[in-house]
Amino acid sequence: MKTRTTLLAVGEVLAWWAALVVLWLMLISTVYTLEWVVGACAAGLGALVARAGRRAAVSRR
Amino acid sequence: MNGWILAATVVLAVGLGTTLWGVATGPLGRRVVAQNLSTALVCPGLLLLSQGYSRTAYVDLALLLALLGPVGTLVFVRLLADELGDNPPQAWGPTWVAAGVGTVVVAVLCAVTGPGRAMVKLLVIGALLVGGNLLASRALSGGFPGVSRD
Amino acid sequence: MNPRTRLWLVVLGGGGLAALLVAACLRLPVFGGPWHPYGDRAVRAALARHTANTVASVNFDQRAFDTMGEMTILFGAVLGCVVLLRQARDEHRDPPAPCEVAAPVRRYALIVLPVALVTGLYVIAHGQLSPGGGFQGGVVAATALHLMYLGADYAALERIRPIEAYEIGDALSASAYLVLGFAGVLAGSAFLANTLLPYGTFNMLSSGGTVPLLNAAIGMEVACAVVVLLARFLDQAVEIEEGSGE
Amino acid sequence: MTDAVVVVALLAVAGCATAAVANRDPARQALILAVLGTSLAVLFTVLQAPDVGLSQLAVGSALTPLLIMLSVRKVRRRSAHGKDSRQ
Repeated sequence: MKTRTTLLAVGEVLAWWAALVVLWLMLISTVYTLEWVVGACAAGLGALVARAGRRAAVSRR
Repeated sequence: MNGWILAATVVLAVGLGTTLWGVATGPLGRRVVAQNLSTALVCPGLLLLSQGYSRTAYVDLALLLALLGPVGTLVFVRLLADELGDNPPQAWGPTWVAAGVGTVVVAVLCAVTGPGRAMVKLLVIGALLVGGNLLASRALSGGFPGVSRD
Repeated sequence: MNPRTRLWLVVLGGGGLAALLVAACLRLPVFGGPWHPYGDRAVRAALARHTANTVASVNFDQRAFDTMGEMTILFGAVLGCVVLLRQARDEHRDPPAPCEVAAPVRRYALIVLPVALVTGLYVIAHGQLSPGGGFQGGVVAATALHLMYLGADYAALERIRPIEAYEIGDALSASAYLVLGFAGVLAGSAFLANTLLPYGTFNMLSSGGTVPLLNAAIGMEVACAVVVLLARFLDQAVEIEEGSGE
Repeated sequence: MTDAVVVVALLAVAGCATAAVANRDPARQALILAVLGTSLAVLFTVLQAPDVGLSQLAVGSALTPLLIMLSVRKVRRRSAHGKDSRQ
């Protein structure tokens, strides 16, 4: 049960991260390595906040 | 003066003119609707301007407006809930017109841009704009049951 | 001071200001003309330091000291707000009742929150390449967090926003700006001089020497400052009640 | 002829600013201020200052209305406090 919850959490964050990296790639004009690194970091932050936000919004119900 | 700037001038003149008239006069409900429509109409204008000046970087302005404009309307929906609660404003005609203008402008610009990442960016802006404004409009008109103030 | 004297003072001050403004306007270069004495020099200096966005070059390189002043103003304003809007002795906290927000609004907020956050970070990171920069991106990122208040309620916002962390972040990023300035002094040139780092390739994220770093510091400072500021306002508007506990 | 769009933006800004001054209710002023923010952003854009336009959009479209409306709510709650205990 614990493993399943962890897997779900990791999956949610990864899905958000992938979606936000794609968003970043759409926003920028030219793609190179540093852009990937910065975009991946920003998307990681966004994914963590997305999960935290969803949990905060539903947890009190 | 190229056609894009001319189109932008028309959109901005009509959009800002009507929303200014709507937001400055009349009951509170109509004013909030006009505020919502101002973002829905200015954003296509900014997109047309970016095409008219052929500066792709100006698209960022439209992106920010498409993101934050509906958020601003939701602020008013939330904090004016008491005043708006009695007779929620219904304005589906103007809302759909504004959404139509946004869709047409984004579609035309996409056709001009051609396939690529720039086109996807335009589509993202269009989706945020139209989705956000329709949602803000529905939240305004009390289309969601059970909304209460905190 | 009686109203009559006050009126005369206003007339005098306003008239002087108007006269000065009119005199200045008469000497301005013609609107839309081809002669831009400041712009030409600023663009030349920006290109020499491989900064694509001249405005970012003016803000964080040519006139970085002015930006430090602006940052200090924001910092001081937020500090003043924190002091003025604190919970007074005759007030108490009354946690608001949970608020029911319509499900579509909540879904919208939860989807747009990360999108707006990443957009804000994009605007900060590309400050020296395209329009934007630390201030604009920081405000967008901070506004994004408050979608939690619109999409759920204040308790949910408080859960994802540890306010102490933002207060520390505000102070840290403000000092980071100063440290970067003093690094210039230690490296043997002037305060906030852009001679520390290589200028890099034009139109890339790493171009412009210290411009991206100062930009990032400002972005973090503004984001944290806006969050702290709004937190005080929200506390006052939603939680803090007059009367010391009933 | 390109200046037509500048004129439109200037007129919108002047109209919004006048309307914001002419209204007395802070909530309505906040609404007009939000529209004024977008018109100012358009004006800055057509005058080729997108950086300033972005600042105006970022601050004016959501942050300023939120700050004003929160202040209005606080003031109203304070004046309602004691008369009826609607929270």
